[in-house]
Amino acid sequence: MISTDPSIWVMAFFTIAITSLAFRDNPLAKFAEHTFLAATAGNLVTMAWRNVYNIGLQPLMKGSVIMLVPILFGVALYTRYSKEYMWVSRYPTAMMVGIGTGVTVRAFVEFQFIQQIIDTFKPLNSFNNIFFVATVIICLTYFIYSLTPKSQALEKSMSYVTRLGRYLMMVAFGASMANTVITRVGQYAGRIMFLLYDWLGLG
Amino acid sequence: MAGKQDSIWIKLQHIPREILYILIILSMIVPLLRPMGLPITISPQTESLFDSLNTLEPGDVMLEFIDWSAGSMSFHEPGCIAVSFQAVKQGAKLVFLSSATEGPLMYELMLEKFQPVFDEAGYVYGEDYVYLGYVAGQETALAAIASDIRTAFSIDYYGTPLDEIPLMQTVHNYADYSMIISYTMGSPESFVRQFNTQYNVITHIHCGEMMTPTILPFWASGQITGLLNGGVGAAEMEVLNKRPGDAVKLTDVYSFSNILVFIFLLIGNVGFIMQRRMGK
Amino acid sequence: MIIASGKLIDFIALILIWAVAAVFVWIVGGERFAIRRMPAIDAIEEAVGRAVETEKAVVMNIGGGGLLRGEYAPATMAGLTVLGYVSDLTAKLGADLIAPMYSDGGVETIAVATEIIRDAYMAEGEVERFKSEEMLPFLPVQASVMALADRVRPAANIMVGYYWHESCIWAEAFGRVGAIQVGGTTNLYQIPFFAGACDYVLIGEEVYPVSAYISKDPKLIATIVGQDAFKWVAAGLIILGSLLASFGSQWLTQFLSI
Amino acid sequence: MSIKIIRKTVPLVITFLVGLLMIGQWFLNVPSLDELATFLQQWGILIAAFAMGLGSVNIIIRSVHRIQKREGTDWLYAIWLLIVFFLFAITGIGFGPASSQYKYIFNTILQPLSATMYPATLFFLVSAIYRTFKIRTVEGGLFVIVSAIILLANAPIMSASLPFLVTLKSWIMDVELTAAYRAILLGIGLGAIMLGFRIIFGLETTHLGREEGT
Repeated sequence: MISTDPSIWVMAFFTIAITSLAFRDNPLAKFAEHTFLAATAGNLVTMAWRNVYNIGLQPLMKGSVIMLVPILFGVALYTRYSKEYMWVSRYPTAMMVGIGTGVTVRAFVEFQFIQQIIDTFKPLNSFNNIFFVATVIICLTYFIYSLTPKSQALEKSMSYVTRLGRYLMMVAFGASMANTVITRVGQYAGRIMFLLYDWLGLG
Repeated sequence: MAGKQDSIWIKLQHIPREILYILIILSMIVPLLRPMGLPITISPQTESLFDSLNTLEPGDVMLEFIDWSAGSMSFHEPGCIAVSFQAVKQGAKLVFLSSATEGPLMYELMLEKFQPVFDEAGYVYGEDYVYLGYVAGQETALAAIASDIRTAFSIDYYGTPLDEIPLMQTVHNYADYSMIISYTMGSPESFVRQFNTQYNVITHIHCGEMMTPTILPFWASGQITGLLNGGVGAAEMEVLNKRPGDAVKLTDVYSFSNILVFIFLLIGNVGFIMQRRMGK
Repeated sequence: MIIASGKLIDFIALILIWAVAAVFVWIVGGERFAIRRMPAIDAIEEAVGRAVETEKAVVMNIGGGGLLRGEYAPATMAGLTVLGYVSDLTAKLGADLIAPMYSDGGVETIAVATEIIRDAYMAEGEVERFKSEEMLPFLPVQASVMALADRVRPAANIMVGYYWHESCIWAEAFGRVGAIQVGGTTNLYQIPFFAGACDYVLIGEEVYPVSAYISKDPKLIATIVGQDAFKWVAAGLIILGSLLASFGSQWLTQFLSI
Repeated sequence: MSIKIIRKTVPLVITFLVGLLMIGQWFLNVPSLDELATFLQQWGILIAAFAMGLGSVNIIIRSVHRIQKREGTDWLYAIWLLIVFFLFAITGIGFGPASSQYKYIFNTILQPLSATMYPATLFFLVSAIYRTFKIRTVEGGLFVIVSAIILLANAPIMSASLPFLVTLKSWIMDVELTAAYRAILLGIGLGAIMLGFRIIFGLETTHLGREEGT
């Protein structure tokens, strides 16, 4: 049985409206997209407010005066809308970028450099291992951009290696691409399930 | 004669996109209405997640990051349910939290389906599982959660201070987490960086198939222990649990639509190559 | 021990990498080095040329990463450099430029992009051709992207910056109307799509040396050189470690794990 | 001069100190650093939460501009945008996200939209695959052929009847792809470390905005 719940109908309308965008640019899709944009922003504010209140304002009201500093920093972000006081917003931005960079970069050396190198140490005793090590090195040379005066003469022969690296990466990208299809299908099938089962009451 | 053949190859390359779209939608509708129940092979990535979950002892704490948005609900929700089911079976305590803004509402939708499992196992909110809500700041927040969860959360999602929640009294930092899993479509690497690289906490990831290739090197090096590959992985997990659900239903959809996309790719290329050959 | 256990080599490596970078940036300088050819960037000039011949526009956009968030800002900045390059070319050669802005990339991104284009047109003495309203339309939603593609039918569509799912919509909308496409992003799982759909693609980190390639600024080149040095080191370590592993020695693995 | 110090130098010094402190805390066993870092992380979360409002302010400003311009039907969309935004923000802040009111509007409006928005990319993907993915060059050929193989292998019905597809897929994924992506990741990792260098030592200042007013 087709659903009689008005909210299911609203949901079905939005689902179809967004899908229609793929067929043709139309006012309904535009309407749905604007709703999405606004609702996402509203949801963001809701969630951010909870954080501001729980981590900042509540401790402040309970007497931990030190929280005033980050709160003032947070408020200062909004000076970027004024030409004259825009520089004030640099303080919180600098703080945020400093923390963010520090937190990320400190892990990178081990996480994405040394650990990855260690795992590439493979005994060269099988085709797969040799192929693996060779692929890593050939693809890595693709990402070497600078040429010394000496190697500028070698640019031509280097370009064969870079091209081979590109081919090897293209194979990997082809595989990733096919995986993207399965993800999108899986995601969209969720909407079809909703339309079939919840809205139209089939199955 | 040649002109006529030419036009076929050109026509093959110019099928109106509306037809393609309708075909692809049909390829999803048909298997959903007429399920076939194809066999599912278990990948080594899912296997290692399952094995790792089975090492959980009663009372161990597992952090689950509900970081999906409605967009990937169709496979993240079943994945989360399957993983949580196995964790509950092992008697582990579950701490749910989110670093994505749609997370809290996704948690509530998931809970509607998962509540019976909690009830059956006798799980009580606050003692055996808890939901802490959303925290801003992405990787900075993850670093904070790893070093001291109380800097990121002072109360749970429903407003109870953490110290008044029995489960949270013994949960403070990385030393108290047996393992973490993140269901994410954002940046899975950041979880590995903050939990595994720094503190060697066992880290599992459930992300979309499209992101799996980018983190496979980390699975190969053991920095990620269990890697659930989108909807396919979720279905494998359901099979391992012997509780087929929504993810298994999706498997039939993959068969049809993947073959259809393959056919599109084939037609387009055959048309292209033949047209070029005729042109010569 | 003051250094956390298991992190000694990591710490030394970080200091070493930064020290080498500092040496290249402040002492050696980048004047003696060049950046290898980048077909994707070279293609841009060709594409703008074709736009002039066919009297069509060039579309360039810089993704939705904005400048505020650490992970996305570098890609956006690379995009802005390319935008500068493209607007130099369009100003010089006389093609129309459209640089659509979208999402909450933020007022600052839009302001910076506007300045960059205006500067380029000013430098060529073509400032009367600069019209911020028409050149930098704000497209909050994907529907307007498709409408734009259909209306303008540009000769080229250049996309360099940080992209999520919208990469697909942009590339497909402009591909449909037959534009030459150049794509580049650091978002790993969107690269495959660009690799398939664009005529020229910048793979991941290749987006960064673009600024050095275009501007030929010695300081920028020096950072790239410093970075490259450690790619050679990585390649060397991998070969050494694999050879050692072939003879059954785990020595290097153990050393690097200290 | 002093204006330049306050407006430009001090922010750079903040980034420098905070960045080094977070890095130092990770590598060094100094308890006082740990405490400071924990503190700073909390500040970071709080400032990030404030920053989340910036996007909304952008949206409001843009919408007001669009309403003022009164172009075609565009301004009507802008009005609708503001209405929905305030509906969500007011309900969410007033009643809280766990309230039944907020859950209702979220589940009826945002959930179906968000759930369709990204997945609907499928259609663009499909037509791009059909239209643009052609065997033009060697690169393109490799790309298309591998895509085709993995597409088939990803279809359970095919992989069940043709087991070699599974073997081929797992070879591509575990050997070829892992190796290629590892090289890309090594490059990105070094790039990130170097970017950290540039930010912490003040070579990279784009995030602080234009030079104006310094």
